[in-house]
Amino acid sequence: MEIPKETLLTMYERMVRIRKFEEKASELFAKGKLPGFIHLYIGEEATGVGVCAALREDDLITSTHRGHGNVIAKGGEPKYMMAELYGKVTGYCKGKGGSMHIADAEKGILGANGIVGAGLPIATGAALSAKLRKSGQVVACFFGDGASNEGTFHESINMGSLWKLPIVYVCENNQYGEFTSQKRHQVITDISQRATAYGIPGVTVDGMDVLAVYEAAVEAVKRAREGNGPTLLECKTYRFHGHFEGDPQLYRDKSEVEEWMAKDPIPMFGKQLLGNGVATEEELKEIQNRIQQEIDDAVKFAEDSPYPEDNETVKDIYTDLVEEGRVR
Amino acid sequence: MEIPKETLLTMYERMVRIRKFEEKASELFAKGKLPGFIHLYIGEEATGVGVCAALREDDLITSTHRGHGNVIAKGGEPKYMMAELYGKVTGYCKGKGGSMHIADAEKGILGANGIVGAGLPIATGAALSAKLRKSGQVVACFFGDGASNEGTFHESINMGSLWKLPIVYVCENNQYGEFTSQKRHQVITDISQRATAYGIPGVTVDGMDVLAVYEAAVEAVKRAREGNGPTLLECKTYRFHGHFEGDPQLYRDKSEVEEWMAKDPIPMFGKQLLGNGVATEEELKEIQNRIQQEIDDAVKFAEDSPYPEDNETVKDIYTDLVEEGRVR
Amino acid sequence: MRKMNFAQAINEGIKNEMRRDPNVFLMGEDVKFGVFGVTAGLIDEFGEERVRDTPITEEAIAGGAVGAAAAGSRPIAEIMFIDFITVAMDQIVNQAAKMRYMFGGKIKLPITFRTMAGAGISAAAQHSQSLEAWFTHVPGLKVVFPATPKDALGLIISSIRDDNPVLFIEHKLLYATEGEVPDENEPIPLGVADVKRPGKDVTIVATGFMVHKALQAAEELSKEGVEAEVVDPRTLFPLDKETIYNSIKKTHKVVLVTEEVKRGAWSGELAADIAEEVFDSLKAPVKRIGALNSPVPFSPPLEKYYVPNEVDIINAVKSIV
Amino acid sequence: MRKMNFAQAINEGIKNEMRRDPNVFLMGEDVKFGVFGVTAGLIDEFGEERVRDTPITEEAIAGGAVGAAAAGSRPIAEIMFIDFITVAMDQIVNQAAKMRYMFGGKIKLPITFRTMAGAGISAAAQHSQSLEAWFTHVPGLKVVFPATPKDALGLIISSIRDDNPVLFIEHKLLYATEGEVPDENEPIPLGVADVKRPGKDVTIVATGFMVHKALQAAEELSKEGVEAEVVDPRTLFPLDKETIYNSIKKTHKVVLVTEEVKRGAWSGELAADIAEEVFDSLKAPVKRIGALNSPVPFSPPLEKYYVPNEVDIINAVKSIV
Ligand SMILES: Cc1ncc(C[n+]2csc(CCOP(=O)(O)OP(=O)(O)O)c2C)c(N)n1
Ligand SMILES: Cc1ncc(C[n+]2csc(CCOP(=O)(O)OP(=O)(O)O)c2C)c(N)n1
Ligand SMILES: [Mg+2]
Ligand SMILES: [Mg+2]
Repeated sequence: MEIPKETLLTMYERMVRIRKFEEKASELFAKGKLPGFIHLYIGEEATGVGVCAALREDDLITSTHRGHGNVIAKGGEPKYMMAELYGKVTGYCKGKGGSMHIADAEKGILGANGIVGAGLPIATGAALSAKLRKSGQVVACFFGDGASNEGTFHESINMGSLWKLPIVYVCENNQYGEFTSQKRHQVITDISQRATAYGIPGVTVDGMDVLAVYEAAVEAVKRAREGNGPTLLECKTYRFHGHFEGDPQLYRDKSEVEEWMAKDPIPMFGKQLLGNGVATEEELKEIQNRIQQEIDDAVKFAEDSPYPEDNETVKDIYTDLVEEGRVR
Repeated sequence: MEIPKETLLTMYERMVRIRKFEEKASELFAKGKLPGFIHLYIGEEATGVGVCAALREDDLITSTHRGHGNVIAKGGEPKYMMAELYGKVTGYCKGKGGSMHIADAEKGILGANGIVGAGLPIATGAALSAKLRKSGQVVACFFGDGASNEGTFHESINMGSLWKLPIVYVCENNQYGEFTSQKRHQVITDISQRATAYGIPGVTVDGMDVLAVYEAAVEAVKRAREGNGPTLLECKTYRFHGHFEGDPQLYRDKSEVEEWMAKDPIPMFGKQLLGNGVATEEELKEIQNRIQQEIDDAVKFAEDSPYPEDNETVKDIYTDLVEEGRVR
Repeated sequence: MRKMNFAQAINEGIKNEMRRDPNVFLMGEDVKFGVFGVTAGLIDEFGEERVRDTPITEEAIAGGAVGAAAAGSRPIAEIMFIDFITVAMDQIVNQAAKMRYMFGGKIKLPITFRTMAGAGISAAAQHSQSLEAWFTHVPGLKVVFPATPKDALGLIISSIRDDNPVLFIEHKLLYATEGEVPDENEPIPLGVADVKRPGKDVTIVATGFMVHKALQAAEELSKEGVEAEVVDPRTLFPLDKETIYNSIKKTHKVVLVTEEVKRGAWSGELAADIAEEVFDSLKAPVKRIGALNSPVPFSPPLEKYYVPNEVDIINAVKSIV
Repeated sequence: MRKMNFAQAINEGIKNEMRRDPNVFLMGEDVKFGVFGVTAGLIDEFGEERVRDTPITEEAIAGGAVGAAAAGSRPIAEIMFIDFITVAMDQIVNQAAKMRYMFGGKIKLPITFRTMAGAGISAAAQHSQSLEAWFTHVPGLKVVFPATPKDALGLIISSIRDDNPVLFIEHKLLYATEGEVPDENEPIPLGVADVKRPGKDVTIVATGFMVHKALQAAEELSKEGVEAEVVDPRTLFPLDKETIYNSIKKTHKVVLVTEEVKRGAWSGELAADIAEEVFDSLKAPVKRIGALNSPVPFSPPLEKYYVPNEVDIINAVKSIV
């Protein structure tokens, strides 16, 4: 597959953006600067970026509790994301949603989601809408290996396949649901095998290799866009951090983590770009520096932003009604 | 497979009991004698009876809204069932449950169920209990083709396979979920194919042939009892009546119904029994007459029984508390 | 004025909106035939794309509506019996109701969830419940519960046009009831109660099928010289407290009648608000009538005993006037 | 007397029952490690058969508990956050709660559903709700909501021993709170309220984490000469109305405080009962304090604004004394 340089560099840039955004978030969280809890995507950059690179701007995605990576991959901007993590009014959700609910409808990002598996029916409905409106849009629906056991997985893919909806079901199999390894939550090894249950293609790819993910995604998106229905695309990947920041990770060996870290998708992709002459060391360095600056600016933007006013609490619930504030 | 005569005749008897019980219920319903609505199993007798014949007395089953057949197959008694359909206090549930909630825990019947797909997690839990208590029991979990799309199907079988529970998931594929043909609710043809998703055996049998069902069930039950986990057993069958009594059946051709009625499992099994000399015409006639009498007696029992007293309404909710009656 | 029954009125309202707005579509289990006839015939005019029979997968139906709305459509999703909403709660409560808020007000979710509630046909414990209280407790949802064909028509139109998720509850015993309906299909705004019968001695607030029982009780009471005012909120949220409170300020006495299991009923919330907000107008305890605190029994005499009736209402009124 | 925190108390209670009765077992998502530490260590004593990590499948967990109980076991099923109970509602509401009734009283379902509720850690709209009202509206369930380590210990023991399905709600902000606990592991019966502070001027009924806010408010009020009696129902159903009504008959004034979204809250039901059943003892409106009628916001200042606090309680008391 011939991929334009621009596409390749955008992919690299987005992977770096995810990594640096999250490394910063990790650092800020450790310092107690971020409220709530955060689930980091570090290590899984190739899957979100590989898939989203195969999408059009007006295509749609749904994501999960571990959503930063998918959001950035689809074009989400670090400053509004960082402000959201801080709970500031300038954040994507005015501080009302936080890490697990970041969304940007204008960019086709129908939201992270705090309920495991809940994105699948939503994505399926969005694909139905695209079909009914004849918009030509495709939906990429991200979810984890753990989520692949939820009832919503089954109901949604059955519906998507029955109606030949324009959707790609992307399982980011990072080997664990919380503290439970895939071996302890399902008998099968390849989740793509579940495609058989719905009469659709199931594909497993190396989720650490962004080009492998991209190529599989291009094929699946084409299929969806042409009206031939969904694909179940499984990307084998790994989260380098704990389930959430602060997780003592008693459930896995350091050696396992190290093995996977040796397959870190960003340096691997960097090497490929250098190797086939698509980019120079300087170009990659420039990207890294630029993104680092962008992230530092995002933090500054977030820190300088105000919290929402108290009575924001009762706004944005309905389009037309505002609830009473604190008059108890 | 060598099957003792007694077993074969019991199977025949139970099939006849289901048929005659339901023919009577259909007649009574048409006359307005039975409250609520009823879903009849006529035509599907071979599946319930074939599976239950492979079970021990202390094994367990769960059933569905179309539950009369499974209940009788596992040993349920027509008089208490009929009284329940009438809403009489002598019914299995004291008239509190009705057709969709008939249960007989002593016979291992953990109930019909009004919620499509709800029996699957319950059966799975019962199998877990059997395993934990080391009781040696096996659970047969009945559900329809329509139910095979519900989230509970997926969650339950994943759990059952992961924990190698002593359970057989029996899909009674009667080609329709309500008014929707299988072709319009899922893409696949053989539901047993879904077993792949859980790494367990999937088997499809002719659900109009009680011996085929029985043999497959014996194998699946053996597997379960020996600790090798679940099987997904699909029985292709057909309901001769509408989804519920009174259904005008606009969604299917008479010719289709007639084709299937030509495969009526009861005369077919009768012929087999005669053909290989297991029974004589007289023996089968005797069974039919005896069962007819039993059903007539059941109706009389039901009709002669009283309704529950009003204040029964507030009993049996808790083991230890009784709610207030009508003091408003 | 035309005459139509309650089911036809809802059908008419849906048709009206589907003609008006190509983004409106309908999905649910066997909506093509319409198990209770409400959606029957729509497929002839609008075809299989916009009148969609779904597999039996309520999470996918409700969640599908959420996704479709988020992407720009205006879905009507049917959950056949309200009892089955238990398998779709996450999508209604955690997604539909909260998404606009969680996303900082940046999207809207114009969804109508239609569902059928209530006892009365011996459908037993899993097909007869009244669960409206759960949903009025969820910020982000609106809850509509009409009692007449006219209200059903006007309110289904408003529900479909509303840019927020609306739970539209239909009592199964009402489908066959006939009533007059304006010649033009007009919306009735959400949040406006209707005084179904004026009176001065006591206020009866009743919902859904109970509106009719309250009206019957009021006729009986009238013979004995007690004039009850019957107020039908029509929408449980937004709730037109003003009309209810104005009535109480006039009568000083109130009886609330709903078909819900009494413990934890929606009527409890209203009684609490009355006891807090118009306490000084009250000259008697706030009386509440509900179903018994039990699952819905199958047997006809028990079901009859379970559901509130006119005598209960009359007795409650007499205990305070 | 021993000292332990709330999480340890629940752990101790579960351990006690698992030792006592081999039929008791525990299942849920990552109960082996225990995301909030409540079940940590149990696996060491009882092993993987009786302390079962499940896949992320809440319908199978809740329904599995129903089936296991029906077949003769005594399961404890954990639904990690009460917000996720929306994906298990059918099994809890339509199966566990109704099965005994639907089957004519012929089986029992000894199940403890443990779950965690409440705001306060910026976990946002899908991990912070208070949904107890839904479950007190469902006949067939019991609902327990302890506020101290002592109560948690005694009530978890009773819940596990109970032959009916019990929803045991743990407020996440309580886990780390320390308290005294009797040396012997004794059950505390369900349905018995506890007067956490005696007083004569006003009754404050508070639940869960709000018990502590009510106690703080009472201390403040005491400085100003107002003696509030703080009653903690401990179990929402069965509810010890007697203790609550006795207090109201003494003080003639009552404030109800729960963390729920106020509209449709459990406290509405209680206020309604008070307004109906002890109306004549009341010398002031029944005041209710709840959270604002919004999804739970993420941002710390908003979440703080959302949740009821001591000042709200003090103001409510002052408005009626
Ligand atoms: C319905 C539901 N159940 C449980 C949880 C708690 N939970 C949050 S993340 C998670 C693990 C999800 O695993 P997976 O789908 O593999 O995604 P990953 O975290 O690995 O990205 C769990 C159990 C939840 N948020 N929602
Ligand atoms: C959760 C739920 N959804 C919908 C229904 C309504 N309903 C009752 S039976 C039925 C069809 C079930 O089809 P299938 O599982 O194939 O069983 P069959 O009726 O063919 O025996 C439906 C949709 C229900 N009872 N419960
Ligand atoms: Mg995972
Ligand atoms: Mg079927």
